[in-house]
Amino acid sequence: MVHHVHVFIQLKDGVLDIQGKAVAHSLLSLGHSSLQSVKVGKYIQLWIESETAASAKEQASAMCDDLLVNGIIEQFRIEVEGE
Amino acid sequence: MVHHVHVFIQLKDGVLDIQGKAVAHSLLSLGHSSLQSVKVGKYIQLWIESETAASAKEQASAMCDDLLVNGIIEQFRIEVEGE
Amino acid sequence: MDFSRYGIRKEEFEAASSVLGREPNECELRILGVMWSEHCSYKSTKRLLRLFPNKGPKVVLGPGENAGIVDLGDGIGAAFKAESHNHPSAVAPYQGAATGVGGIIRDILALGARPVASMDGLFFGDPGHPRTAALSSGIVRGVGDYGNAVGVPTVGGKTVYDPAYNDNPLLNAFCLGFVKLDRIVSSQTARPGQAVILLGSKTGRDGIAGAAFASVELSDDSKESRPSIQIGDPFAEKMLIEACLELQEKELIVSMQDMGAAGITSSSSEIAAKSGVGMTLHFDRVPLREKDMEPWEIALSESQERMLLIAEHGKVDEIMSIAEKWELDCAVIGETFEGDGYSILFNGEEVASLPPSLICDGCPQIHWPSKLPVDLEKRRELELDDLPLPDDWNEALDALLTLPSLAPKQWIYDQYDSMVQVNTVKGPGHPVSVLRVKGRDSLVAMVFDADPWKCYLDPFRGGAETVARTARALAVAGAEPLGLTDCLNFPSPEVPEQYWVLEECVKGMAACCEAIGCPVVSGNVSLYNESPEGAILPTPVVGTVGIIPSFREYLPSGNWDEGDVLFMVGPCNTSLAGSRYLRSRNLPLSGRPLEFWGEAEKDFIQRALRTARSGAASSGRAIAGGGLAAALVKDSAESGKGAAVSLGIPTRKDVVLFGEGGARALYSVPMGKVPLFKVIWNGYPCIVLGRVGGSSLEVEDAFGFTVEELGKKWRIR
Amino acid sequence: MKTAVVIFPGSNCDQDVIHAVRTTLGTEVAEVWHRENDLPSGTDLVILPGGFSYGDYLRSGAMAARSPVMKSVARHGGKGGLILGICNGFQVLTEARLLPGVLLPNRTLSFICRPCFLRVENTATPFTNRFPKGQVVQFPIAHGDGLYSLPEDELKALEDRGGVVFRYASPEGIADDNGNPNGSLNNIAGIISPEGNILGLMPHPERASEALLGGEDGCLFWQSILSFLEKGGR
Ligand SMILES: Nc1ncnc2c1ncn2[C@@H]1O[C@H](COP(=O)(O)OP(=O)(O)O)[C@@H](O)[C@H]1O
Ligand SMILES: [Mg+2]
Repeated sequence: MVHHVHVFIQLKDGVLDIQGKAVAHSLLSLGHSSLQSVKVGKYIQLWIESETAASAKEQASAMCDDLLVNGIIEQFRIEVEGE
Repeated sequence: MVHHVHVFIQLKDGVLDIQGKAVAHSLLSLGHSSLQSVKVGKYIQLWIESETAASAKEQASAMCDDLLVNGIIEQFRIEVEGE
Repeated sequence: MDFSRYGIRKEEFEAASSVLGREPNECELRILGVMWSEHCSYKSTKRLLRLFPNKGPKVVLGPGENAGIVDLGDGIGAAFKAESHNHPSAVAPYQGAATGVGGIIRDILALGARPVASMDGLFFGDPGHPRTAALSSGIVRGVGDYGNAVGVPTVGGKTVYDPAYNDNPLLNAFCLGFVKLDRIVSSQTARPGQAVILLGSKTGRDGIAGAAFASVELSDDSKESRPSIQIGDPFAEKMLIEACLELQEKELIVSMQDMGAAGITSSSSEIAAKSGVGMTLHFDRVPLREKDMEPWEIALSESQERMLLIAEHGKVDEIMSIAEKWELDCAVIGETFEGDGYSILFNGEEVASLPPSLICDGCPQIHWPSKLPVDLEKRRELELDDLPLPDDWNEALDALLTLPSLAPKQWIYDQYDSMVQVNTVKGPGHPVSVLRVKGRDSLVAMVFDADPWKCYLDPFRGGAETVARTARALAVAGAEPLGLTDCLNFPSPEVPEQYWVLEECVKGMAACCEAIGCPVVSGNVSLYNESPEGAILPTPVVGTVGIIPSFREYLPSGNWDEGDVLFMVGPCNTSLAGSRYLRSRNLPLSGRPLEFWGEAEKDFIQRALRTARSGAASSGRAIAGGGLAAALVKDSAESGKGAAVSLGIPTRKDVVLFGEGGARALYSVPMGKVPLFKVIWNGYPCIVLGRVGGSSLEVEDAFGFTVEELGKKWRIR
Repeated sequence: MKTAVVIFPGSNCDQDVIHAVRTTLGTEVAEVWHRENDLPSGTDLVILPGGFSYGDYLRSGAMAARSPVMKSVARHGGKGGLILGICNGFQVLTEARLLPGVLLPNRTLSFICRPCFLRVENTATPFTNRFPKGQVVQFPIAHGDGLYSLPEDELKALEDRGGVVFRYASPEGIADDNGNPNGSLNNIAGIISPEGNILGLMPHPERASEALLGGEDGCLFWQSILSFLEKGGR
């Protein structure tokens, strides 16, 4: 069956988030003064054909290592629907 | 207290997802043949000072409308930690 | 004290201890470890760099400052410099390349110049190697994304492919800026009692000890060396450029220095040392991005997009408001005083106290032993008699034109904004890149070039040829070379054979600079470009800048006119040694490049300049990579015109057509100008090759293609 | 004719467009910083220049579209005043909903800078009245997000009302896929608002306004605006 996999990618702590910085600045000047900080990352959805949710997750993880994530600056988390 | 809010943004159905297509193509050519399709979106984390999780969510939603999301092509979903 | 942990050698530790009269503490050792790395101190190469001539009538500022400046006339100068960012680009191609571009832009900005043009030198591995595609696309994207967003056009560059760069791709970035000569900002003008100001992004743990990292060989675990990845923020850089130029315009600062390697430490101690003042820095006043940073981390952080300013205390408020306008962090972090002291305070405690002169000039120099490579003679063996002429010349030409190092680089430069700032008269794809200077008649021309293959076979001749190539290309276009900058990319100098090659390359480059009167005004050294897999080729990269007095005196290439007479000037007995042709036939890198002949180079430049300025030709192109054949093809394709060429020379035809080296050019000359052209070149080898016309390029007894076919093979836009 | 060029943090073609207007028309140009609340009085034309406002982080033009000055720009447009968005300026106009549609990443997913041929589709606009209809002009492009997209029905409406002003084409004027650098729907390079006063285009006319830099096709563009205003247009 086809599993719907969600991958959340964010910059590792300490890595400068140039987008987050600019977005925070912009939101504050739009009056959202309760905002403390912002981090901008990627949200990738994968539809993977596999027997089990576990194996779909494994494959997604391999895809992250192979292409989706730049391990030098990014970290990721995977969720499989119905897991 | 400061609430950690997660915003997931994705392209609406029907909007050309060139990036998603390109990523799918690359993953397939890397041998991930179980992959059916890919969608590329944004994952934004906000830290918002507010009394309740519900109000943090409301504020995040306003930020989406004001800046974070382009309603013509994107849709979003918000989760507040500990809600 | 385990000083080796900090990259300090025993004699260095002793030198520091003897100056201080005590052992340096840990924070001081970390500072010295970075500041005394090869990248910052040039401890192995200072002696060699002195071989370069650095004075000339047009030199306003020579080596030693953030960049060199040459006089363009009318009170305007061109500030330019090249810089390598090789190790960072090998580890993180996109970010390494982006921050390389950002770094060189700030060097130009530090002089108070507006950055107006960039060029990039790219050296990639074998296109068939599994890593090359990712590395090259990441690096190109990094160069483009940063330069495009910051609004500095990338107007040209150089790209070479060779398996020697498989694990060690090179990224050299060049930037040029315009500055009013009476407004140059210097790092030597700080006086006691002034404020030390940090302007730009907040300081984080980015790239800590990156300079030291750039001075060692890449090992397998260097990918893990975590904090060494700097992230480039072109948006912040754009703000920084505008803010600094506004500060300079309003005369609010007395001195300025960019923060590159070793961040706050190098920028502040350099200003202190060069200006002859002492400095106290309060690190608790540095705007930080991360919590709990140690003083040594603040000292050495290589967070990007920051500048150090020195100003009178009375100007601080005005500076702050300009920083606010450009949305930049800004803080007074210290002050200058009289004396040779440099002291870092953190929460009221002194954590380091070193004389600036020790930090900047105190590193003992190293004289690595030098030895002729034993296999050098063997490399030079190339028996022409064993090398059959091509069976099919058309096929041979095809192979040459599809050699990645020679093929058009459109896929690269189409990703670069080459036109922003509306000064670009000739962008990438042309033998030289040309900018106009708004409001003036004159044009500035520049070129970035390298020939590592020739340097490998004969470092002296290769080094000289590299410089000569840039000068020839400029002169043919009508640009008088004013000065040059260089990046010396080499493997470890600790291997005697490799040190010898470095030494010889420098000597060859210096010899050519002397011969043609083109001084070196700035440059950069990048050593240790090797990995367990092997070492790079010796790769000196040269960026030369020239001036064309008026746009009417610019001679384009690829501009043949029907009926023009084609001339080749220069000797026919060139060489296939290390040529693109040999590479395209998959033959080993072999042979001995042509001997360098300084007199001829000088003579050629003068005649080429006269040719352009007197309008004696309609098109001109210096003959370089791929030899005469490549020059004919490029000109024909770009002109959209054919020609009938007959060589009529006794030399072997492959050597005539594909040989490289020597001061040569291909000109197309309108009938009416032939006498004038001949007068100009009288006394220099000069032969008629044929006439422009027809719908195909036919070289007698060799190759022939229709212009349409050539257009598909050679397309620059 | 009074022109106001809005400068956002990160704009980088502002000085280029000022240079083009000054050298081709010799008319007055004012710079307006994005934080200002008002346009200079008497402004005829507002230009949102190219570049990378706010680094184009998040989405191209998104943050600039929310700048304080944009309220008065919208008011100016609402009163029928001329607004021109070039490249990033076009993206800002779509983000600000002053023009329909969006600019998605180029189909190559890479930045493209090169000369391009455009066919002038609508010459009854303040910006193109000096061009003959169907003329092919050469303006360079330099953008990463230039694929113009609209839902099908809106696209049809846009076409039907003659809202497409420039279309990517071959040098011969054929607007097919070969002449399309970025994958824009219907080869769209520039569009105009229904009221005919707000133009957005991805190519850069200011980079084609001097022979020395390789092209002068942009001059007619600037002259069109001048003659429109001189004839009493607003
Ligand atoms: N990395 C690059 N960036 C920008 N332009 C480049 C780059 N590499 C090559 N070019 C341009 O492509 C043309 C050919 O370059 P190249 O093939 O390296 O030199 P050569 O003319 O010696 O063969 C030149 O006009 C050069 O400016
Ligand atoms: Mg510097």
